[in-house]
Amino acid sequence: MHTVPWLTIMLIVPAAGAVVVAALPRRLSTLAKQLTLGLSLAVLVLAVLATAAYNPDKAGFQFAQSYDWIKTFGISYSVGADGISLVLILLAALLVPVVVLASWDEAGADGGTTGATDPTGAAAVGAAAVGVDGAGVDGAGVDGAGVDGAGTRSRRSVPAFFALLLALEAGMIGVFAATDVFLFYVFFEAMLIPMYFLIGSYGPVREQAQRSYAAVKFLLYSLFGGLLMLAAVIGLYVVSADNLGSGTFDFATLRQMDITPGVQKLLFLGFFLAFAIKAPLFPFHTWLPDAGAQSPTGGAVLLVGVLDKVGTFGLIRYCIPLFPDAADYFAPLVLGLAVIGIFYGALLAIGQRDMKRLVAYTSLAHFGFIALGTFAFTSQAGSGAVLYMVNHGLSTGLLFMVVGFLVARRGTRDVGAYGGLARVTPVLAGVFLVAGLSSLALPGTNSFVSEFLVLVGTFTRNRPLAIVATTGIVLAAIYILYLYQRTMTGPVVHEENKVLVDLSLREKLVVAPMVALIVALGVYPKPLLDIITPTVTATYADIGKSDPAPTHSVAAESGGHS
Amino acid sequence: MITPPSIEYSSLSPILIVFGVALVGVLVDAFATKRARRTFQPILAGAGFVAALVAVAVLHGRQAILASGALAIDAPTLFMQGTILVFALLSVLLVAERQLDSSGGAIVASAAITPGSKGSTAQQTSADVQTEAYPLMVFSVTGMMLFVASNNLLVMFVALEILSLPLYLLAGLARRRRLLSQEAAMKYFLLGAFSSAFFLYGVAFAYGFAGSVELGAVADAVSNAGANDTYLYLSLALLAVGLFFKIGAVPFHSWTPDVYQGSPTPVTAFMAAGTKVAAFGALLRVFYVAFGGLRWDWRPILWTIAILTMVVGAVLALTQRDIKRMLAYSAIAHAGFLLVGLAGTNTDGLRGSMFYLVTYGFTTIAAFAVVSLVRTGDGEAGDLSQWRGLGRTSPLLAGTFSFLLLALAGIPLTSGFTGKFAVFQAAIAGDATPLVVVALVCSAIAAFFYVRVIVLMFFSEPLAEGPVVVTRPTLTFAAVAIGTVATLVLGVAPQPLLDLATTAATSGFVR
Amino acid sequence: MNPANYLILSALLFTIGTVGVLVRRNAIVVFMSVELMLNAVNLTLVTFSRIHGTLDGQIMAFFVMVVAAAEVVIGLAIILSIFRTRRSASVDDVNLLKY
Amino acid sequence: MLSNYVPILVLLVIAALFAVGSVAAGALIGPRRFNRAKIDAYECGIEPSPAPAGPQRFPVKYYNTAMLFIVFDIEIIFLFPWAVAFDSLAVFGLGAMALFMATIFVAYAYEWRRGGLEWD
Amino acid sequence: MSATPSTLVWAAAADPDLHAFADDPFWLILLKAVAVFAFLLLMTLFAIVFERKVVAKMQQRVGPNRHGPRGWLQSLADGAKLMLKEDLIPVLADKPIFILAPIVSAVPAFLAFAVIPFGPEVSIFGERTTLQLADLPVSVLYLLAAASLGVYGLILSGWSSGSTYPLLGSLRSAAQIISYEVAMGLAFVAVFIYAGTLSTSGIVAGQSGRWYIVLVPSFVLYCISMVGETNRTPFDLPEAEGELVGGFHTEYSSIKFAFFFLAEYINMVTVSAIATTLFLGGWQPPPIPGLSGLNSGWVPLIWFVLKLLAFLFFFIWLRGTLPRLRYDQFMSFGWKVLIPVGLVWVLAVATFRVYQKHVDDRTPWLVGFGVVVGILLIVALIDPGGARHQRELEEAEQRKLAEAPSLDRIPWPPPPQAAGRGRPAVSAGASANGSSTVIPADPGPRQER
Repeated sequence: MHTVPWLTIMLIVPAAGAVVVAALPRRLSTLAKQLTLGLSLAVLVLAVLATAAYNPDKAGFQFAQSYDWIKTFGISYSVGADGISLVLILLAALLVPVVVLASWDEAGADGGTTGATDPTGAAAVGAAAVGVDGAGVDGAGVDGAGVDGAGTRSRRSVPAFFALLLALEAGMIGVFAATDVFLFYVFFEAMLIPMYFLIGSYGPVREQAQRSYAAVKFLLYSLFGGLLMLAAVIGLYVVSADNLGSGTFDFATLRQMDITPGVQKLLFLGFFLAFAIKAPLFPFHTWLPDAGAQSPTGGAVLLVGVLDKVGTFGLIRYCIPLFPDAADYFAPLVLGLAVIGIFYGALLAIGQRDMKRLVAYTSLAHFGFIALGTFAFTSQAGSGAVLYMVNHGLSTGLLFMVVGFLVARRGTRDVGAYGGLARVTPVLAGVFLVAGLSSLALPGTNSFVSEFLVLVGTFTRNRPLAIVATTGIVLAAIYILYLYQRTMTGPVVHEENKVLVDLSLREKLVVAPMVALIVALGVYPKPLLDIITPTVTATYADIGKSDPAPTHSVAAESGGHS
Repeated sequence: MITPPSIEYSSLSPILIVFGVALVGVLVDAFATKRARRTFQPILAGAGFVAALVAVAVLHGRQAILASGALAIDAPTLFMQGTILVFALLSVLLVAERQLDSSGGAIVASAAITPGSKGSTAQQTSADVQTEAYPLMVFSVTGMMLFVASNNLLVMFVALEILSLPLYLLAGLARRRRLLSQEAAMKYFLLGAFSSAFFLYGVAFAYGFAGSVELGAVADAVSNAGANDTYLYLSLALLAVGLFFKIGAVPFHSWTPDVYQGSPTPVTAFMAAGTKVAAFGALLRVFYVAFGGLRWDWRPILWTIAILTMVVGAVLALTQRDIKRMLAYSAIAHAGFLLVGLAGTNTDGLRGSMFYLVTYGFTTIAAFAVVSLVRTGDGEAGDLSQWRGLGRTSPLLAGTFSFLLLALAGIPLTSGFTGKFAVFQAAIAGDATPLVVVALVCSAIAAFFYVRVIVLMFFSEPLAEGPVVVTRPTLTFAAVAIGTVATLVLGVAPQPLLDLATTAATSGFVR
Repeated sequence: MNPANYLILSALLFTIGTVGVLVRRNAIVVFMSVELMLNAVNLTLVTFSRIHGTLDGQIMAFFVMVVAAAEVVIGLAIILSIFRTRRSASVDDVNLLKY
Repeated sequence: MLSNYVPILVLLVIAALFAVGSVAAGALIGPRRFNRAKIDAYECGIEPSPAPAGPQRFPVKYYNTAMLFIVFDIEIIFLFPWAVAFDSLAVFGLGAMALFMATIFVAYAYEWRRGGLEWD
Repeated sequence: MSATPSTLVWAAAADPDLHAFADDPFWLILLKAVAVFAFLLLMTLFAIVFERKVVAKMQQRVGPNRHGPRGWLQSLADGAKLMLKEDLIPVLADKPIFILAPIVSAVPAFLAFAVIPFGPEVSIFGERTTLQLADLPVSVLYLLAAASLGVYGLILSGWSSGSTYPLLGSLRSAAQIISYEVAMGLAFVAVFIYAGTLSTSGIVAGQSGRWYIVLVPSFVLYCISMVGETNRTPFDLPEAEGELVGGFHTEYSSIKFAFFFLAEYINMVTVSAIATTLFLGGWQPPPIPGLSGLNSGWVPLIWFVLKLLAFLFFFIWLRGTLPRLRYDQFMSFGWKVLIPVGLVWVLAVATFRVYQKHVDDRTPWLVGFGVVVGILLIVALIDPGGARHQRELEEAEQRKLAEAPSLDRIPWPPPPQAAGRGRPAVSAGASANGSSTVIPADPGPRQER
């Protein structure tokens, strides 16, 4: 099978790009931006091409490549894509150029949340100013003059920011593409570092303590989870060595193994905890609001939009096929956590005054739905969950972005500082509304399809739970509409808000594809579902979970809702 | 009539070369002028290490018991000798650095001048160097190489002393902060002598038990032990105390932070990397060869020590304010991780430990080298608060250091991760899963203090009167570069080294 | 005479040395305690040599003496240098290195 | 073997008895005429200093000599048995000892050239 | 350590059959012990008078001639007089040690003589026995040990006196004795190589054909170092009246004072006896044709005493002839001449011995090695010009160091605005933090001065 090594190319392009961009001197920051945008667009093109080349009817991984890496431990560089990973790769490839464009000025301007006095700060290239000491931060600035020994902080490096974005993209693609458990783990951990620096270095300038706190919290949570997973990964290797004679990390080989249930449970827990922290599921979520609030806008979009999907992705890709018995055993627990998460996230979101935290909490609720769908063990629910991953990336990503625009204009994340913006900035308000509606899964938006699938799928397996979860939708409506009402509708309360400018062209460019996709996928999700469903069905079939209602064919189900 | 034993000088050539270089170094110190010494000594030492490295490579594959059973040359020995030599080479680069501190480097101009007396401060800027540091280092390397090769507990003891005694002196040779340095030397000496007395008592009991101190003979005696096992267990315990001291395992770790902090930083790097390899080499040999038959008896103790070491190392590192002290506690924690590999008590454990030693050594040497670059008016910027905001002012240095710290924390794509993976895999394969879980928790704790430094460097505002990053020192840069590249390469493509370690481990210790 | 008695004696000496190291505060005394420990080991070695009827133990004692001598040389040098700085050899005064 | 030491013990007893006896006898027989000046430290007739040179004031040189002595004495410890068994060891012995002595020589040369053997 | 090296040491040493000594009945042992003791006392009494008389002759004087026949009881009279003198103990003295010191000094002096062979086997009251109190496989080690014990007496006496001169004297004597002990040990090695044993009787037996005096350098080395060991002129620095007012025994009086002399003279006799035993064939007659028959029965005792007397005369002769050395000359001589010569000589003897006994292909290599070592030695140790140059260099540097301005802390790199600012004296290194510079780090290259 010699095809184009799509995945490897998609890995190399951003990774190499990251190195190149990082090496650029600061004064070439414009070039860095352009280069990053170009590269990420290239990746997007590649991803689309790969999707086109993908054959949904073929079982197993496609575009697969495998080379020995560390032979001693049976580790190989193996990449491949199935339906689940492909759509997520697509999502990542889509979001990165969007984020790049959205962050065009943010990195150089010391983060979007400062400069409250300058309403045009975010929009005007090269004219942003930093409040406290007024040090010049224009793109053509003096090289190396940022240090004068008088306590001035130096300007943040623009190329470094974009290099980190590219590195993050490489990590994200790698983590989805890996078909070697070890390789997956490596990407899983390696992704942390650029994200960590994005939060810690490029978060809100004024809140230095909080953002480094958030960064460290993020890193430590993830590291801790990662280390648990490492133990499980090593355990898996040792088990495979016992079972197969020589240890391996190859996913396809590993899923053939029969592991004794006791061991399965331990290994499952190792993986599950890591993914639950990453996703995050209910009791492991506390890092998310901090990280979400303290990330730069682009970082937050990628963090919640893609990075956290690694957790849910891991659940369906690794936890369930590798440890079916354990997955069965722990399913009630996971489902319980998922439902708690739906309510808990929604309730907290309602009570938030910090917009970014609010959005982060809504994500918690959405992840609850995803987990619910994953562990319902029906192909509808599973497909719905995977689709939900994509949709959530789009809707929450857009939400974060819009909130980011707002914050950049106004300099505060406090809900109370806004109000009546629909009159001042109608386009912005409109986009906000679309994002919000998508987030609350209004029919016609993308999320509706996935949420519906999840609930229906769950219903066939576990009726009460599905019913309880459904009420979560109501809460979603509350927090979104409440937020919209407080910020966009009504009279303009604050004087400062009257001078806010509407979306610039660049910003419109940023949100346009997102809005388009939200609507398009809400109307016609079939292409994605076609890719997703066979894989999900195969996954569940592999562990002996056929759908409980044989009268419903999967195709009919998915087709029916499209 | 006595038949004279034969000594296969060729098989000993690495040790003999290094030893010869040490002697020549002493002669150079005796006869050359100060200026000549300063230039010639590092070249000599470096050339010696390279030559010995070549000899090790040539001996590759040899397996023999030498000198009437006193020494053993086998694959693990050669592997560790090679490792020691490489680390020594890197350390020599650091010691030879003369661009750091006015014109003198890290080694004191004249150790004999009493701190605080007339001339004691002038010597901080003096171009002089106590060039004895080089021969001392080479002697120490001799001891280390002998230590990992010794097949006889008495020879092991002698080697232990050969490696330790020069280090005691080296610890006292720091150019800046003489008092701290002297103090470090004294503490190291007293505790080191104390522990070697324990080791020796263990040797005596091994002799009492087995009637011989050759490891093979002890192993034979262990296999049909019975009558006198009191001696056996006493021996095992006492030997372990001596060895655990050298690797800095808890509860025998108390010297580590003091000595690491007070010693000249290049020496600290040398100690951290070299001594650890040597001590672990000896530990592995003693436990695998001599007491292999007793593994069910010593495993629980090893577990306890390993857990203690990891926990104490990781937790106490959290409280440190001094960068070198923090790295010292991290060294303790790493000793614990190494012990986890040993607890596997299998071939994988041997391989994992050896691999880990290599990875850790490169990283730690580079880390200490970076520490030596950040300076204030009175020497290195030891206090962590002085590192504030360094990521803004010197991104390259801070980035490198962050990378090294992440490697120490065990993030994937660094050598620290592959190393940890290797030892943990061995431990799980050897039914030591709980130990691995503890190790992972400790890794997480440890990650916290590494990350804290990164936070400090990147997410804090630089100090108004911050430290200076020295930009001229070529040799230190070289050492940092080599260490960092090795850290990266061993993280990304560890297979060649793993192959080497596998070969060494599977061919095993000769007995 | 029962050789075990010598072992007991040497263990006693070793213990005294250990306690000395742990309890005494004067560096020189600590050092002498270490030397006492080494000599206790020598006694053990010679006793075992007698018990086994081989001379290895005695030879080892020689080696130990050599090492002890080397230790003395280095230890005295270090302690003297500290002593010259501080006019005191008390371990308690040597306390710059702390947490 | 140990019986070989009995005569030495006997001689020791005789010598010790003689020495202790003589000292005791000397103390008993000798006259006692107290005079403050007699029991002062002797310093060539001048008023003795209140605190004579204490044990802490040795010139460092003496330590140096002591250390050197230890080193060489150790060497001799090894030379004696080597010499006794020399004929059996032959070439091997010569080679080994030459190595050993070369080592000591190096140290010795260093000590010499660095002024460790100078007295002033 | 396997069995090989252990036999390595002991096989040869255990060779001589020493059972004869263990078989003596106790009365015989007692008798011999008393005899040795008496011999030493007599020799002391004799040697003192002998010395005075000989020196007197050398100086054209008469010497003691009042007490006893021709003054031969002079030293006995001296002893009796000292016994009757007041026994002073200084106030500052450490009393128990002060009293113990002379005893410690004298007793080991007696002990050393226990292993000296006076003659071959004889019959005493029907018992066959050797004219030697005891012999051990390690006699010479014992000799050295006993001889070294005496130095404790000197050290303790100086230490406990609580007075400056004795302290310095005792230190000097200790340094002196240990310095020359090394040379002495080296002198023995060649003998052992030839004798193959450490037993004194074995060594004497080994000289039946040829005395070890043929090892001339060893002999000379020993002769010199034995003078140093016994603190005799020209090496009598510890007691240098001119410098130290008598040295370690300044504060002693009465019989204690006498004991130091007793020890010194016994030591003189002892080292002479050792020299006799190791180098002059012990009790064996001179290798002159015709005398070879006179080496059995009691006759050899005479040879032994004659040789001993010859050595005593040598001691006295030296005293009569040579002035006292300066201390640094003395130490230099010991460390820079005797020891290297001894080492090289040992190697030379060993090489020669190997050459003699095991000629094979490798021997030329070894000879070559010996030559190389010799040359190295010469290059290394002679080369005074280089040494002086070196010393001058170092002195210059020291001076520079000492004269350098006393900067208590050298800020580095130079703080731009703090360059002129003086800092309070903080002992170097004491402060762990507190940077003094204000130059911030910078991404661009920065040159330190």
